[in-house]
Amino acid sequence: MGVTTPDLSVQIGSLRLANPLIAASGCFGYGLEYASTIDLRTLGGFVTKGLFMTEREGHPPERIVETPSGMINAIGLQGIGVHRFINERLPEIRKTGATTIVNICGTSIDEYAEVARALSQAEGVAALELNISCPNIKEGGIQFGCHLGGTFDVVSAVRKATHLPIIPKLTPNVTDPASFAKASEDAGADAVSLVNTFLALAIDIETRKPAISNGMGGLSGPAIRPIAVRMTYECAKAVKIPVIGMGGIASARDVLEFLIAGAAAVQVGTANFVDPFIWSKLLAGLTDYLTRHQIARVADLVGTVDFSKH
Amino acid sequence: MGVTTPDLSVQIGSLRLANPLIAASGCFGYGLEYASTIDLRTLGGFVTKGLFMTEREGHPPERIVETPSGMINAIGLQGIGVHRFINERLPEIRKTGATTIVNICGTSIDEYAEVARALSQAEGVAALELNISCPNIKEGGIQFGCHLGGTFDVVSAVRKATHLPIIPKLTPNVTDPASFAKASEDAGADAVSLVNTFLALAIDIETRKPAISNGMGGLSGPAIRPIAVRMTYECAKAVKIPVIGMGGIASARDVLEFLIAGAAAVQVGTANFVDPFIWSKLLAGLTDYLTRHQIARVADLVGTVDFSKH
Amino acid sequence: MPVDIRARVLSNAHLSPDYNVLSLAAPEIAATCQPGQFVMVKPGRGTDPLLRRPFSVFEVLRDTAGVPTGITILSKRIGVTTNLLHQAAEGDLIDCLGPLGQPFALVDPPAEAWMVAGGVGLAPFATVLEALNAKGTPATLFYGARSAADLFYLDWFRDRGARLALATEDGSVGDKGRITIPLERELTAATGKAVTLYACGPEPMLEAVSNLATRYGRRCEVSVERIMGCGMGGCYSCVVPLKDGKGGHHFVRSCINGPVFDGAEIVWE
Amino acid sequence: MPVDIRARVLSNAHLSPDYNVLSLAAPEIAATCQPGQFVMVKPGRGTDPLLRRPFSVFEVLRDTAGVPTGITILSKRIGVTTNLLHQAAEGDLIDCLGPLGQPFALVDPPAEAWMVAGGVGLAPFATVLEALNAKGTPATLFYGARSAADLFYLDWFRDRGARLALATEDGSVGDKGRITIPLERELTAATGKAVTLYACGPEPMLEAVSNLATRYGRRCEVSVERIMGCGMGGCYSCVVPLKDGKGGHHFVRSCINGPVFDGAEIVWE
Ligand SMILES: Cc1cc2nc3c(=O)[nH]c(=O)nc-3n(C[C@H](O)[C@H](O)[C@H](O)COP(=O)(O)OP(=O)(O)OC[C@H]3O[C@@H](n4cnc5c(N)ncnc54)[C@H](O)[C@@H]3O)c2cc1C
Ligand SMILES: Cc1cc2nc3c(=O)[nH]c(=O)nc-3n(C[C@H](O)[C@H](O)[C@H](O)COP(=O)(O)OP(=O)(O)OC[C@H]3O[C@@H](n4cnc5c(N)ncnc54)[C@H](O)[C@@H]3O)c2cc1C
Ligand SMILES: Cc1cc2nc3c(=O)[nH]c(=O)nc-3n(C[C@H](O)[C@H](O)[C@H](O)COP(=O)(O)O)c2cc1C
Ligand SMILES: Cc1cc2nc3c(=O)[nH]c(=O)nc-3n(C[C@H](O)[C@H](O)[C@H](O)COP(=O)(O)O)c2cc1C
Ligand code: FES
Ligand code: FES
Repeated sequence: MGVTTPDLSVQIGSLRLANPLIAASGCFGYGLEYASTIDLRTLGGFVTKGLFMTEREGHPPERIVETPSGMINAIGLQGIGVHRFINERLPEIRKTGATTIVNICGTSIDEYAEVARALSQAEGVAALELNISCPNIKEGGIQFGCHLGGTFDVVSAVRKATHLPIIPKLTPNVTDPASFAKASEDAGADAVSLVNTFLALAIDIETRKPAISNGMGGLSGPAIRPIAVRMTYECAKAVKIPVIGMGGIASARDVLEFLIAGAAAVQVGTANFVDPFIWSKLLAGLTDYLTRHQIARVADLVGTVDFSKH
Repeated sequence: MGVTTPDLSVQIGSLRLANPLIAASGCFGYGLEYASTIDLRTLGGFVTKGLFMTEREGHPPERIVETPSGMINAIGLQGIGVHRFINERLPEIRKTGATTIVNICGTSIDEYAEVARALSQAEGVAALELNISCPNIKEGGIQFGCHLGGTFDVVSAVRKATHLPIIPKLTPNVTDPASFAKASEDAGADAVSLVNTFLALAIDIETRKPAISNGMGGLSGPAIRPIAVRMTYECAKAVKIPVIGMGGIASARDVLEFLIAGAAAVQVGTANFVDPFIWSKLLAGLTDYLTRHQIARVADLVGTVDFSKH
Repeated sequence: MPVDIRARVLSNAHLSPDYNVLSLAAPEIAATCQPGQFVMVKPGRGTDPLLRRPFSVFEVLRDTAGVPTGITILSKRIGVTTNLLHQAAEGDLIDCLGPLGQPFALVDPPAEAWMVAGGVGLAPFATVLEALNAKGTPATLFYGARSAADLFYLDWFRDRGARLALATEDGSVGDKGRITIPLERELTAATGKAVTLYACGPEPMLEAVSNLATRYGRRCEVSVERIMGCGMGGCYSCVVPLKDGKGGHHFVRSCINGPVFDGAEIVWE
Repeated sequence: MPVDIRARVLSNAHLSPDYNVLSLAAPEIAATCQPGQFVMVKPGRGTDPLLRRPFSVFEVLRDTAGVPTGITILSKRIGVTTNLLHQAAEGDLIDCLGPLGQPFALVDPPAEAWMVAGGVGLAPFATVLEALNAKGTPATLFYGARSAADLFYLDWFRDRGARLALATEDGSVGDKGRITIPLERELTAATGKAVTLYACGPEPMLEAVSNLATRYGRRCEVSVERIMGCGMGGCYSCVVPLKDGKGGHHFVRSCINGPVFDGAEIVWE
């Protein structure tokens, strides 16, 4: 059939990724945790755990609980802060050759901008993902992510603070995520990513206490995939910048579902816990599908969902 | 220990239910479908499939697709209309002795009121559930359920049209379901129920078409339970009227989780498909738990979740 | 009245890499089920898969005294549940709700019954044949599949007196092509005989058979296969468009009003 | 470097209604694992359960030539995964990721090693004893459980030269009460001896043992049990509060920095 190997590379703003598979924030440590088991260069990229300016302790255990086809977490953004990250982790990460996206947090617009500035001066940061959607901390994050004005302001401020590609990460806990994608685009974002976790609650019926110490937490995993695919579709329709889709991806089929729905690239979180060797399987499945369907470039598949009636 | 059989009855407005277990709308036909397999009087009640003034065809198949620990449906509110319901079904339903809650729909506020009036004159209707949250039809329903003003107006109009207890059914596809519970309370609702299904999308990667004919549909089943429990908790905190919780209940443990979160009663939908004999198991599990914990009345358990840190 | 049985797997016979026959201990279902009825099956615990799946009752198992003890299911692997059924081992427990649905209305002699099966659509016809034999109604099985290796239980049907007419897409056995080829030939020849058709298989086959039947003035009952969420009339997922007599259609739940319908009533899409 | 093996179940020995020992073919894990390391296990396909669960490597299996061929797991039934492990049958496939975590640092003779196990906390000590024996380090197993029927593998440990000190809550064997009763008695008596403690069991036991060790000036390594989402350092669910030297604590991931910690470092809650 004369089909050559499909072109898996994707473009996210000025950033070119080798393929559309990105390890999601909070599910891949600082990357180094997985450097001994997989070659990080085979990923499109990875996103670090969320970083504030300073160190954070996170919530006390229990921090996770399994739910049907999913899990709730309230880690509370435990992290080493941006300076220790730059000094203690980044040099080692650079050696792996990984494409490194840093997930940044803030309790104020200024902190977001400050973190962005610090990282812009460091070597080896490919892009910034703006966590304005973590349901697990009271101050910061979600307060910007659940209000259109807040989203616009944070993205604008970070846009001024950095030349790096910026990717606001949107919450699914709103009526209309697409309007937040639009606000992000208007404020100068290079792409948006979604979904962060769904605010959720599990109760231990014997103790009548929440199953995790923080009370509520964020739901991730295959359970949420159908909602995440819907939101990815809606956002991709609403904006011209690339949309990075995620939520419950656990197989090449799922990757393809998001791409067809409109995602230019995808992130994988929870499934990496279940199978840290999933990446080569996803890549193989993706390549196989494109080859079988004679699709030359993964980009040609993006957003091709056909909503005409059967 | 001298513990007597726990009192399972619950009060929803002026309506007293024998127990807190209600079969959810759209998951139990018009009740009669299950009258040959279970004694409908053993349920707290059941909710009919959604009814408009007139008959509706619904969407063409495929109407459902399974997803991880859940399912997406877009039935499109196929129904026989309120007059055929009253004439052809209600007499038979009355014979079963079931507590019958009718789920009502409308494409306009007037239609909701008209349907409510028609049913108020019929014999054997215990309460009305106002479906302002069906994600599967374009006209009506969700347009009221996603705007506070719309919710208030529909509930007010129906309040004027009927003496029956009215239970607006809330959508989870909004940022803050509790504000909709509050608007419902303010407009004179006797209770609220939630959640209806989450707007969702599954794509067949081979055809690149949505897996169900309508395109998007509503996600139900155990997958959504952690989000539904959270929303039930939030609504119960926000209003004084009873909250009827649902979303993914599939065991007595799940019933208890909703009650502890704040639900005065619960509905069970998808799990009834998996096991139409689930009701006696739920009742037994509930009774067993109350007995074991020496809780005299199910009402004493409602909303007792303890959010103090561990 | 359907019952729910946690049925023990008595045996699992693999007919091919994709087809298997599962024997299940379910006396209460076996005792009352009629030809064309189905069961809703859930192998394994938990939420993956979540929903039950519909399967025709293939055979009714009986002990030496003739008392019904269980049923078999003829399953073709196409996804998660059928995979689990393929792998099931003796002693496994499988939830089995049934019997469900409306059975075939079988003709009495001297009328003849022609069964038309496509692929796994063979499943309802073992019990149909037994019921026909009990009536003394002459039976023919038209049975089509991809190739000879995908035709199962031929001896079973032959031994019980069914006349066989086969077709395979690759021509390895019987007519080359669709089962409608031998069917149309015999319909043409069968003028004067009272014949009723009973069909089960892929929808395009059902449509073709139903249209042939209409053309030749025969009654044809078809058993349709729709995605079913509950099997009890609760979910409205399994609907089939039936003619409403005004040139339109209305949707009817195939789990309680079918799966067997008069082919002439269906609006084929 | 951990590997992921789809391990075949070689056998499943039921020790009691709740305890079983599962033998798994996993040469690559057996070859490199060290005493105190664990594996992340997922029985069955699909999303129910979704996440893997951590289990200590109990024994390392070897062929007649001494080449490692697999591992065993000592499992106590408490939920969905341990239930599936209890029911697993020969030939079943179980995903097994490992070896993971930091092993115990075992002392050399003439120092003595005292292992302290509570309930299923026995699991790491079979491989610990083998490693101690290889060094020639004298070993004692303090082992407590609810009652005599819940004490397993006593002969196994005895046959391999471990001295046993037992305690049961109902007094059916050994001291009546907690394992800290014989432990404290012997600590009191053992002045002059070089002794290191290795403990695994419920957290209150670990705390008690660790406090005893501090009181008697002994080093004590404890293997903690936290809910683990990944076992690889990815999720930050498994953290343990370690002393930060300023009177506070910092959270450390027990999957990669543990599960074995110096008991004196932990902030017991
Ligand atoms: C009344 C009735 C009787 C049936 N009898 C038999 C029988 O005797 N033997 C047998 O092997 N099968 C029978 N079927 C079909 C059987 O129900 C499906 O093969 C089964 O539901 C597939 O489940 P799965 O989990 O293996 O596949 P899934 O993983 O659910 O689906 C795999 C793929 O097949 C498609 N699919 C799922 N269900 C159907 C269906 N009903 N028709 C067509 N495509 C479908 C899905 O959309 C998906 O693309 C019957 C169906 C009906 C309605
Ligand atoms: C490093 C390590 C080694 C372990 N080694 C063994 C071993 O060798 N043998 C063995 O039987 N067990 C061992 N465990 C404990 C084992 O991981 C849990 O019993 C298991 O995860 C329970 O899974 P489940 O699906 O059966 O229970 P679930 O259904 O997940 O949970 C049932 C109940 O137990 C609670 N629970 C879940 N996990 C734990 C846990 N880790 N500690 C305390 N409570 C929990 C849950 O909150 C829930 O209330 C070890 C744990 C760790 C961290
Ligand atoms: C344990 C855990 C920790 C997470 N931490 C972060 C984080 O620090 N920053 C962030 O933006 N998202 C975080 N997330 C969200 C994920 O990046 C992702 O958006 C979400 O889990 C959905 O994808 P999944 O279903 O593939 O896991 C976390 C998720 C999990 C499960
Ligand atoms: C097939 C199907 C049809 C439904 N039809 C209706 C309906 O007509 N009116 C309504 O208010 N809710 C309808 N629902 C929503 C359910 O009543 C319920 O809110 C939802 O399914 C969540 O509960 P569950 O997870 O227990 O199914 C339907 C749900 C399903 C699965
Ligand atoms: S399968 Fe549910 S109504 Fe027919
Ligand atoms: S279990 Fe995931 S970080 Fe330790």
